[in-house]
Amino acid sequence: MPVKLTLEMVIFAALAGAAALAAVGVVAFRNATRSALCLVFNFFVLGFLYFSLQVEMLGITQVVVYTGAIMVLFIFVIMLLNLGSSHLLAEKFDGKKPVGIFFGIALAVLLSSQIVPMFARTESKPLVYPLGDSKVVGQTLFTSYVFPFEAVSFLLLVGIVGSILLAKRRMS
Amino acid sequence: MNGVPLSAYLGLSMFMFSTGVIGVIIRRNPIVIFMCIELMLNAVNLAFLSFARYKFATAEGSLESAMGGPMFVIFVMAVAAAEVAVGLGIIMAIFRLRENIDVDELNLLKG
Amino acid sequence: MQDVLAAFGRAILLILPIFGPVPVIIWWERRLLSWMQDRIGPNRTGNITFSRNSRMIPSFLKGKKIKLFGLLQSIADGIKLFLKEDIMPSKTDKLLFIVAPFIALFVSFTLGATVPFSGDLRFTPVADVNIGLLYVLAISSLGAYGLVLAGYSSNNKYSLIGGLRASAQLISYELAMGVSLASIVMMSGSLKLTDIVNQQQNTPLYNLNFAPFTLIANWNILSPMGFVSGIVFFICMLAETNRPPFDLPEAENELVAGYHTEYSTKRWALFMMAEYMAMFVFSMIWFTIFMGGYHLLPVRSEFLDGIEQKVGFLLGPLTMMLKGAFGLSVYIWVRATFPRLRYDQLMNLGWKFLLPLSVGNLMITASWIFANRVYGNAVGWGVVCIGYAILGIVWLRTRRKKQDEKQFGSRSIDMVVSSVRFSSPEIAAVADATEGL
Amino acid sequence: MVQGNGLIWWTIGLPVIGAILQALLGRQLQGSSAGKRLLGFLAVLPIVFAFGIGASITQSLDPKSAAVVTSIPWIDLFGLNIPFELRIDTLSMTMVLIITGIGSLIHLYATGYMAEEPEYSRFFSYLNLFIAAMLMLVLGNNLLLLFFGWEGVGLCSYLLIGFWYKDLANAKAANKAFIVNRIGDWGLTLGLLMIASLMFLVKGAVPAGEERLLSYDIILPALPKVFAANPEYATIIGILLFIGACGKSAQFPLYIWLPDAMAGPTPVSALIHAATMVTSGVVLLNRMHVVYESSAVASMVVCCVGAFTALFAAVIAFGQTDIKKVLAYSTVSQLGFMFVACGAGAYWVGMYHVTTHAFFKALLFLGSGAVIHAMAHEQDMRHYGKLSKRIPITFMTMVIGWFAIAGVPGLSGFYSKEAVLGAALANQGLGTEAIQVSVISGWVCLFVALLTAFYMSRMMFLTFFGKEERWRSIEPAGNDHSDDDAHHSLDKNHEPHEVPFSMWSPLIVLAVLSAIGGYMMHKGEAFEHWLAASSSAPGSVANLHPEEIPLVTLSIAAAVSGLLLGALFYFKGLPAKEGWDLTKWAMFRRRAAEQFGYDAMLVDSAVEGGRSLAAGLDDTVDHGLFSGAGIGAGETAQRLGQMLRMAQSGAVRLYALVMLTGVLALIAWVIVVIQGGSK
Repeated sequence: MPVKLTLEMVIFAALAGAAALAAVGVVAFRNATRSALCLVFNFFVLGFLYFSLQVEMLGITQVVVYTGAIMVLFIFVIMLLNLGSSHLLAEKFDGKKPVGIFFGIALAVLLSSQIVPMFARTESKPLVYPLGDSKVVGQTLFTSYVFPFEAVSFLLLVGIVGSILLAKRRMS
Repeated sequence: MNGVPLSAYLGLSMFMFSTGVIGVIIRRNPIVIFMCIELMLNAVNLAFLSFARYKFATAEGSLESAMGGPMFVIFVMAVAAAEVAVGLGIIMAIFRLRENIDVDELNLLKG
Repeated sequence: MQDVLAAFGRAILLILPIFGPVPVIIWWERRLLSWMQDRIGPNRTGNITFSRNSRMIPSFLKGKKIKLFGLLQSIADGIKLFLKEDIMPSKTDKLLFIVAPFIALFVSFTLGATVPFSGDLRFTPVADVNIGLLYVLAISSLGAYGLVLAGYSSNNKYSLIGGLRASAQLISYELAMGVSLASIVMMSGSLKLTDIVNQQQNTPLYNLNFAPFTLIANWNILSPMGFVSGIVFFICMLAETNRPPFDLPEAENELVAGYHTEYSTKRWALFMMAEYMAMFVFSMIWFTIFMGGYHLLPVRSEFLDGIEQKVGFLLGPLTMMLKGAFGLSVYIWVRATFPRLRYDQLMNLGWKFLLPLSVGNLMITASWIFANRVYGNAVGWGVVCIGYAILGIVWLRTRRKKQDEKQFGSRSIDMVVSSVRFSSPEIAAVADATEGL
Repeated sequence: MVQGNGLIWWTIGLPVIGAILQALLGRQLQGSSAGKRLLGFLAVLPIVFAFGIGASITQSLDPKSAAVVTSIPWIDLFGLNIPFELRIDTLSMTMVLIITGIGSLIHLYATGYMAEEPEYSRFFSYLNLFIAAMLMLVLGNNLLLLFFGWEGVGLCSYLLIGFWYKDLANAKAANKAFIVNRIGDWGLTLGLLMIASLMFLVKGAVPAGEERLLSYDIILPALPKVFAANPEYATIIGILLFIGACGKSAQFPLYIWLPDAMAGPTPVSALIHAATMVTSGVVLLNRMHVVYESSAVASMVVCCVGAFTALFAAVIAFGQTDIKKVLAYSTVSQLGFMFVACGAGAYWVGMYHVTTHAFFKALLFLGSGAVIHAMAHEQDMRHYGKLSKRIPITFMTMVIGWFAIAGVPGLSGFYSKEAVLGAALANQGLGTEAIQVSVISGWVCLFVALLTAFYMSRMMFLTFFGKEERWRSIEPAGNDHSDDDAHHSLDKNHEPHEVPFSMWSPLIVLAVLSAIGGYMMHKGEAFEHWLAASSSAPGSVANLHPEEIPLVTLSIAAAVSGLLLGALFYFKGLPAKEGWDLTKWAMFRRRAAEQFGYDAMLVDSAVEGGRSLAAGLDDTVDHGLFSGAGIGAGETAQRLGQMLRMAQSGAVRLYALVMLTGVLALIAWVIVVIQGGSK
């Protein structure tokens, strides 16, 4: 094993283990609120993993967008439904579960067959470019990627209009 | 983190993605399915960033190529935000209409 | 070893200035509030009168009185709370019930991690990172989790509604807060908090390089864009910390005590500590962003600079504490002055007033920067005047329209909250309960 | 290329501005008579100014040079660049002077003629737009701009013929003109595309890097080189362009729209169908003369069609009772003369006849308009008679026009017609030894000259002379005479009056031009030298003086005998034997009146044939083939869908599962097959 047990490796292992556990928790918890909390935790840890990759800008954006906005919305909706009728969210067993688990594991195995051999030939290279610098991110976003940026902004606009429309039908 | 190999990040990404896939199939609560999709998206984001960090941001790559990863992550985040806003709105609308959100019973679109 | 020590030091630096003042803050709130309401407030606790004739007392203390003006009240309350029986309702979600206050506390602590206490980098609690402002936004958005989880795990309708309100309120005010900060970021060109502070102190007022202006520092609050941003940020800050007049998650007369109805003893104390710490940190953040941070006065003179050079490491933290205290006083002052908003008013204020205002302000800032760089100072300020004129006209027009259709307009935006229509009879009671949303 | 005078844009710009002004202001102003006067003023003024500009540019024009004025780019494709550019040379300036000069006179006339028209401004808006389009046609320095003007002219013609569109006949006539013109446009378009592609494909045709492949200054020097190698291209292009010219200039197969176009207001007939639009074919042939110089076949076609049209139209003119129809067919006939000249190789002679014809035909049309105006909009010559005393100014000017078109020596028609005949008779090289196409055309034209004098005399005698005022025998139509004074009909109480000043003053000017214009241009072969640079091959001088034929004598004889024949038959008015009743007419003239059935046959075959063809196609191809295939495909798809919809269970998780299976298979395939197992 060329991978040495450095402090960094230990920290990474801790973060990654936490993230993996949280990911399992998302799927395994029967209670949707707990699933959501696991996901929040997972995303929060992912933010730290992004920090470890030296993309600080995205790490903090991850926390702002996912933990701060998206997951709050999720929890809000879950609790709203829970408030409405809590019995609805109970899970029932059916035959797709074992099949799904089997296939999921198969997928993991397939992908691992590509990843595991990579452990053997690890050579670390120094990071040359500052990916996490907000200036660099901004400049790239508004020059090379300005068209996708505009497209995504348009998509967000459509999303806003759509959600307002969905919510507004009640008014009429 | 020079001590951590790329494969470690990819392994985590792979694990999260597979977990998400399993979750999408075995869960019946559409909100949880949604969350599993978010999990998969984030797994992919992690893969994007680790590739950008390990493959492109090194001396062999260029800033232009390396920024592809973070850019895609930003776009994925934005798309995810829009998706969640609309998706949760739809779930709420379905709930208002049918008092039920079990995906297995939401099969009005069958042929 | 050095690193570990440094990290330890930083942890103390993070906790001490924020956690230390909490009892004083609580005391100060109660005192100030009672003065404003023409009452006396807690003024007894800690007053010691030594016996005249006990042998235990040293002679110079005999018959003396020590007045602490009730300063120990908070300590006494704390001791009481930690000694009371710990009650946890039976049907709670145990794990979340326990975790929730800690999340709230965690957020309040970490919020201050990037606030610079001095120009000296050693006095920034954790690190003066490049993305300091984003960090503040990120952490403050986590604040709702503590409240939401508390509300959810209590298994109590009132608590749940309190938690729901907290999350909806967070989503509503987060946006305006971020956008108002964006114009500050554009003006200073950096997300780093020390950069923002230095940019405020080192540029002459309005970037005008002649006589009276060069003497005054360009604190953001002094420029029109910064002023508007500051106001918006301040209001959002009140909402984010769930303080009056935005304390709907714990509105006593509607929801018993909102999200912490079922909490008591030390868990409740944790919530309170979290709230007061958040207030204090947010005050300091506000002053950092808008009023020159660790600089005492908006004056640019070599004399003051010289003083700061010499005793800056002391003056900076002192200034920050002073400013934090001042901000707290304003918090309390607002609490004593404004009645609590109704829920739809809260939503309307956030979505229909603050967000458009801050977006308009952002646009004006952008045009100002552009015009200033391309056409010079005069044109730049002309653009600003025109921009605010347009903003004002638009606001007046929409307001007039709104008055015409007041009946309809007030409920159109709180869809996020009450988008569930309860129709089945068994949950009609719940519907009644949520009517207040 | 010489950079020309940018002022030339204003000749086009002013009429456009005029048209826009009319369109914008018209609705407000045309209600009152003062407003109408202002509108008329605004309509005439741009044309007059345009004429002034044209005249001043012509003054300083060197006849041997051609200048190009370039404006903005228009079309800029890979390898093809077509800017907005105008060409100032003698040919275009001649046409500019004709268009704006005669155009302004006709505008002036129209302000009087259309005074009672409620939609006054619409008329003048169209008229100004027409002038602009026509100027674009003649001034444009490339074939596409010519085509632009060509289409603009066609559009305005359509609008003006159908000006009184509420009348079905007018609308039909407008449609006919438009559709027939489209056939010509087809030829023109193909021709210009062929030229462009030749310029593009033939190596060395144009200077390297030159992309203006349709500009005259590029193609005119280049085409002879191209045609020298491939003469068949010259024939094809020549015939295609001539088809275009046929459409616009009303030559034989496509002439049928012109007589119907008389449905429009008379000033329109004078402007469009006599002086300007119909001459655009001749202008085109003059511009592209190098094509015809390179191809004898194309020239022969032009010559034959011209001669045949001249004869055919002249014969038909005898059968007409409508005064304007007579003039219309005479226009067609005279256009035939012009094409004979062009076919014979004397292109400038064609332009010469265009010019003189513009003078006297405009005069005749305006005169006929004055007659119609005086006779309460009655156009049938059989109701006229003895008008010479009633409307003396009209009469005097029309006499000059009559003599001019008949070819009375000294008047303009004489010189140009003689030039045409001379050019045709002298060109013995065209055709074979036995059949000298050009010479035969010349003799035909000489005969047509006689016929021209004859039928014009018929028209004049029927209108102005005779023993009685024949409308006196019409009974009043009904009781609604009193309520609409402006549009009273012709009956026995009618008293003709001379037209107002605004109408007879143009007549005088045109009469003067008709009288002396020919001589002025003939004197010292001024016109030939003027046009030599722009419409004939360098060095070649067309021979107008055939040996052994006393041309002057012959043409005078033809004119005089035609006039005498006319006087003989019609001096006393309608011949007693024929009288009013068309059925009593001679067989020949009855058939002539209906164009020997040509028009009807063409329309019937096109319309009915087209309809039955379409019906057949509808039955077999559409219903049988396509619908059959469509329905069959639809039913197949439906059955397939019935089967496939079983797969759509609506269960999202099942879908996800199936998708996952597919993804797994795909990944496995990628790993195993493409990468050959893990590395």
